[in-house]
Amino acid sequence: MSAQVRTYTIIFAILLALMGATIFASFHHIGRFNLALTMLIATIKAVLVVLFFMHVWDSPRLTWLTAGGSVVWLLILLGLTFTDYGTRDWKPNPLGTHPVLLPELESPTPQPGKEAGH
Amino acid sequence: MSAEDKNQPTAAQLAAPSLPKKHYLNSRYSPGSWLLTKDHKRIGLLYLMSITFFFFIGGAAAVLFRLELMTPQGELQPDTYNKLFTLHGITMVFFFLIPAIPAVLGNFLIPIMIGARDLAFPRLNLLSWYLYMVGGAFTIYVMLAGGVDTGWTFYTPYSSTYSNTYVMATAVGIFITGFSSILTGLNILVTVHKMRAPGMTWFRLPLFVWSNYATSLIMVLGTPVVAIAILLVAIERGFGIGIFDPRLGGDPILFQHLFWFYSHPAVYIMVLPAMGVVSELVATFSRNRVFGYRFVAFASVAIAVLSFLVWGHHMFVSGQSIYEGMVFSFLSFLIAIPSAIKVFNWTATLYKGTVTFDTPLLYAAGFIGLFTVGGMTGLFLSALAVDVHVHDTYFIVAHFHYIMVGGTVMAYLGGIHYWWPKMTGRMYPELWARISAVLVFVGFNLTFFPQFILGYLGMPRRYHVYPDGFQVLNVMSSAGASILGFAYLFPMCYLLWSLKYGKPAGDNPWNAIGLEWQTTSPPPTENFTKTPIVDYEAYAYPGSIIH
Amino acid sequence: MHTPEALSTDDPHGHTGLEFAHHFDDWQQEYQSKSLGMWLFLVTEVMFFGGMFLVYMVYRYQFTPAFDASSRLLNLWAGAINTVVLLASSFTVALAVHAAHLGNRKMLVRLLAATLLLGVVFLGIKAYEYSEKFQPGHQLVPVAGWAFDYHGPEPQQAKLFFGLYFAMTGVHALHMIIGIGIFVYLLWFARQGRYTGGNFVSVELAGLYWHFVDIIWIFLFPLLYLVDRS
Amino acid sequence: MNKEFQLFPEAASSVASSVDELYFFLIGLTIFFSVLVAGLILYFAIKYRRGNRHVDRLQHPAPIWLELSWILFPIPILLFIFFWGASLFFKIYRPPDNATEITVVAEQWMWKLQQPSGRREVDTLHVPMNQPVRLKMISQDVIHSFYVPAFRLKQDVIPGRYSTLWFEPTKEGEFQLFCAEYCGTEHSQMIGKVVVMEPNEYQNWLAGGTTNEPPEVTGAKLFEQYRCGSCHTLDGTRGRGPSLIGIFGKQVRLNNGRVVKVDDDYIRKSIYTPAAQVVEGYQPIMPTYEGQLSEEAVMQIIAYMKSMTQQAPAAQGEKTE
Ligand code: HEA
Ligand code: HEA
Ligand code: HEC
Ligand code: CUA
Ligand SMILES: [Cu+2]
Repeated sequence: MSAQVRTYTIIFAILLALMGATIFASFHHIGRFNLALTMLIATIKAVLVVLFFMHVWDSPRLTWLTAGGSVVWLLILLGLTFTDYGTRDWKPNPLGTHPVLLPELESPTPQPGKEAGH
Repeated sequence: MSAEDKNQPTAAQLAAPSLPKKHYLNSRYSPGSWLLTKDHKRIGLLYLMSITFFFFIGGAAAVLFRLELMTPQGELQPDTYNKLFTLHGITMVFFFLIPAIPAVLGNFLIPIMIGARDLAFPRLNLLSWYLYMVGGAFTIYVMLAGGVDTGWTFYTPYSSTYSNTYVMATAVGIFITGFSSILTGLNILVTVHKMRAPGMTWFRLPLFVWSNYATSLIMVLGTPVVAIAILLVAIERGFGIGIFDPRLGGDPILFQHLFWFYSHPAVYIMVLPAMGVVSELVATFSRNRVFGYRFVAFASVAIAVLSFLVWGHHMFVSGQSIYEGMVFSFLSFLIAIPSAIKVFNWTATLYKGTVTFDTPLLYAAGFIGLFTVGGMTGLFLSALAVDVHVHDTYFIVAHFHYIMVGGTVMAYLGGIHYWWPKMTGRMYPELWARISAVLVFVGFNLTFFPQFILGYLGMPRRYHVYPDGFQVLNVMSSAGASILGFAYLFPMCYLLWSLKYGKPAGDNPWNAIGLEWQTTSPPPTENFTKTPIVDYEAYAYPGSIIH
Repeated sequence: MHTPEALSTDDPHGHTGLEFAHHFDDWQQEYQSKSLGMWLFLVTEVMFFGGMFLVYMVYRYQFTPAFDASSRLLNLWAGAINTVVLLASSFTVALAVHAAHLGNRKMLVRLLAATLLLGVVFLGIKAYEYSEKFQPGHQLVPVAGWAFDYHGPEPQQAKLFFGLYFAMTGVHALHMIIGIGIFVYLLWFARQGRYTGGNFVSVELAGLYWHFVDIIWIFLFPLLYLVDRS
Repeated sequence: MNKEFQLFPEAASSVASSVDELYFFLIGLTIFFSVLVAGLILYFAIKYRRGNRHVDRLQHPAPIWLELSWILFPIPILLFIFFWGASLFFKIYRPPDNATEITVVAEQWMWKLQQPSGRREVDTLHVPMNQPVRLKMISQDVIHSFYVPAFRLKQDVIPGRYSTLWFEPTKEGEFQLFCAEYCGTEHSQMIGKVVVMEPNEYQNWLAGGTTNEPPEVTGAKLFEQYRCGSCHTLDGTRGRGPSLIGIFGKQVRLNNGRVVKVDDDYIRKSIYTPAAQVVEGYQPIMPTYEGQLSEEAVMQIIAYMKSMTQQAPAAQGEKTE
């Protein structure tokens, strides 16, 4: 078995193991971290495939740049869109009516029970 | 041999330029030799003809609705009006301006400018033209079958659920054309990376190549996203899956995010190549090296990168979070900086130059002035509070026509005039050309300046019925549009005329520096008889200082 | 003519004597151009799928209950087996590219065939999974007017989930089908020895494409099937 | 009202003149830079024209400070505009506490409005002068946009979610109202007017209508009519569904563990897509009222619930904060 084939085999084995790990993890409730964990594992798997199966590891810098660039741009797309969804409920907000930062706007008459909270 | 020597016309050429015996135009004549050509120059010409066709369709639509807008209560049916401006927007953006410079001038010139025999993937290049034509055919079909009325922005849920026009066919057309644009971009990127002639280092590239390179980055990174957005609209429309319709569970704002993620960068697809053209024109006609060459080159790339960070400025009042609005407003201001770098450097290029007022320079100067106004009004729009008022009014219409028509179309025309002798081997009639350049400038300002005022007065866009008070300004605008229309017809006529009667131009009629001027006009099929070796800097005009 | 020894990728300046298109200067230039072209194409693919991922993430963030419940209705084992199948096919493709580099025709043909087979298996399982969703009584196809047998929270958004499920896996499957087409083509010419004479470029490019399709699945699987199984 | 030829719009709201100030500043800046650039181009082009043999064309290396200066010099200007625009924007979108709430339902191609007193109107909005007004808006179909140029204000009205806009008119008179977001065939006829009146005239006007039932009263009737009471009590005791008295503005825990605030959007969703947010401890048995209750009806029910909050004694057992 040449070195190359050995690398492939090892990577393949790791990939299978990681897949098992995600399935295992998804059966265990770890709250909000489920998504983060599965995504982390998926990313590791993808990186392994890119680096070794797709030979980026020993490719010229330009290939690194293209592969990396696509990830960066994907993050721009996701990141700046999620800034919107993540901050829609903040106050003052033309849309949501979830007062978070500011006092109640909906009820003109102050509510006795609420005063203490401010 | 210095650059200057190479570019000096030989005595024989000075005497009486004549066309070379064999060149890409006369090498073969059969229809197949055009329709199946893999020669980037011929494909460039195919594109030239097709985009001109679509420009006139879009222009005709504009003429019709400008006529309608002369009176407050129009003659047209509301539906017809809506279909007209949608047709106008779609053809002008997707079928004219996006391919205009990259696919015509870029296609023709980039390989020659870097000393290559062709683009890296000639067959892909041809495929890209065919995809464009197929997409165009869908659009023509839609136009003839009854039109589409969503506006070029396709906002959901109107486009996905409510409109009962030909949204699907239009979507398919734009999807396909999107791939044409991706392929062009990909081809240019690979070509610039891998096909440069010996000695043609990155910093010896003409700025036209730099700006098209930046444009191609946007095409490759952005276009797929609009493709998927449109595909999702089609899926929603076809199967009733509520991806963007709130009644079916979706969020219409999400569509706007996806759409503008591409369509904002797309406006730089439309302006960056024009900036490249202007760099060439300014250098040639002031016989100077472009001032701050590296800054201008990097500014192109900076614009390409920043362009992906500002899309939300189209959505300030759409219902996105206002914090998001602030982020996008801030980022939008940043993009003024590389634009400013370019404007100031072009201006400085003229300093201590040797300026000749040939038609291309007139267009270039027009570009710089109108782009400055258009760009500055862009800042009005990214300043949140002002945008609240002028969003979706004629102020926006004026803003983008200043850049796209006043800017890019001018630069495009300037480029066409400048390289016309290279493409056809013949000169155009200079006097006519100058007259029409001035007419374009006048007609343009008369058409679109009143729209700024209209916009701040509050006339919403996409309105065909409007309060009486707006009429005077609208009539001015329509009058300007008819001047502009004529001004665009002139070049059509005299350029066609020159194909037969223009006097042979010679290899380097402008006495310019650049590989494209070192080969014959028109160039041979393989561009150069011998692979050129580049041993001088870009724009190395005598007396220019090279850093 | 055939000098496979000189062809290792480590030697970018090797003059190979292989044929190349006339507008290139040499074979290396063509090879590098094509490989860069393929990478750029994959960038566009990333953005293309990225748009769908974005839509999916946004709705999952907003409608967690529906997405949790819907995800449990997917056939986990079909998804898991398919993951194994695809990973294995990536493995065989990697080996196939290796075989092409070595110039080993027999091995190349076998590996290409294996890849093809795995691809077909993947599509078969996918087809089975799809057909499950069309079973009366368990129908989960969110087409307007069709029965939608979902009984969890947020039924409207569950439709969204299944809409995205079909859209994303459907586009992915389309890529698989195209990939299989490419591999049939490769297999045909590989048997004639076209890629083992030193010109392995096509195999390598097809390999890149296939790995990419695999990567998409690597993300689709946990996103769609493993939202929350606890 | 836009009958005469004008070059500049009237300013009739508390923010209008601030927007105009920024606008004039930007115009000044634009003129400055355009004249600078165009002037320099003309000057250089003429001075260094080929025919002019009497100029010095000897070039010197460009000093780096020149390049840096026009990179750095715009930055403070840009930041200045950004902060100006953003702070004003914030002001425009932050409603004062005492604003009167008027509800707006947009649909192809009209505006349906209801005053807090109950008076309804279509395509016309009457408001008192110098008093803040808050619009709670929603669309029945596609996206529309509420735009009053004289107020320099605009907000998209989207389906599925309430959006709000507030203003304080400062001039008496009639002002044009436009739909600014393209919404289909008659988009350009989806227009109307805003009538600003003296506060006491406004009160008279309010009293003059025929349909003067306040929204909360209609809401109460709807509550009866749709038999909400069969599951929801109004006395704080638990029925098949949670009691609805005094819930507005409180927080409630859902069965997925999230805690959300009971606000307009939440109640609207509870009525249209009840299964989307199920209160902890209850079964998802509430039917959807989508298609039965119109957006206006839902707004009225919300008004009813708000009114109950105002009457109700403060803390209500299970749902206090
Ligand atoms: C080629 C096309 C093009 C270009 C280049 C631009 C360039 C810019 N655009 Fe424009 N824009 C459009 C085409 C274009 N735009 C279109 C088509 C729409 C409408 C789409 C639709 O809704 O249909 C639109 C809409 C649009 C909006 C949304 C408005 C709305 O709908 O509410 C905004 C908001 O921020 C905006 C901003 C900008 C900015 C900041 C720039 C900047 O890049 C401009 C930068 C340039 C300069 C600033 C001038 C040069 C600089 C100087 C001379 C230096 C001195 C300057 C300073 C120191 C300040 N544009
Ligand atoms: C590249 C882009 C481009 C170009 C070149 C133009 C060119 C022109 N545009 Fe357009 N325009 C857009 C892009 C462009 N536009 C976009 C994206 C929109 C938004 C659409 C939307 O809202 O969805 C828009 C919208 C738009 C509007 C707003 C419509 C509305 O909101 O209701 C107006 C109004 O005046 C207008 C006018 C014009 C005019 C007068 C020209 C002129 O420059 C055109 C001049 C050209 C000609 C006149 C052709 C010459 C041909 C002849 C003279 C032959 C005539 C033949 C017959 C009549 C049979 N455009
Ligand atoms: C079949 C019984 C039933 C009917 C009829 C019914 N509801 Fe409900 N409702 C429920 C149940 C059960 C819940 C709690 C679970 C949930 O949130 O879905 C609920 C929850 C609510 C809530 C959220 C309460 C909170 O504390 O967060 C509102 C608001 C509401 N209903 C309003 C209405 C209105 C208005 C009507 C009539 C138009 C109505 N309901 C009719 C059963 C009903
Ligand atoms: Cu409603 Cu436009
Ligand atoms: Cu933009």
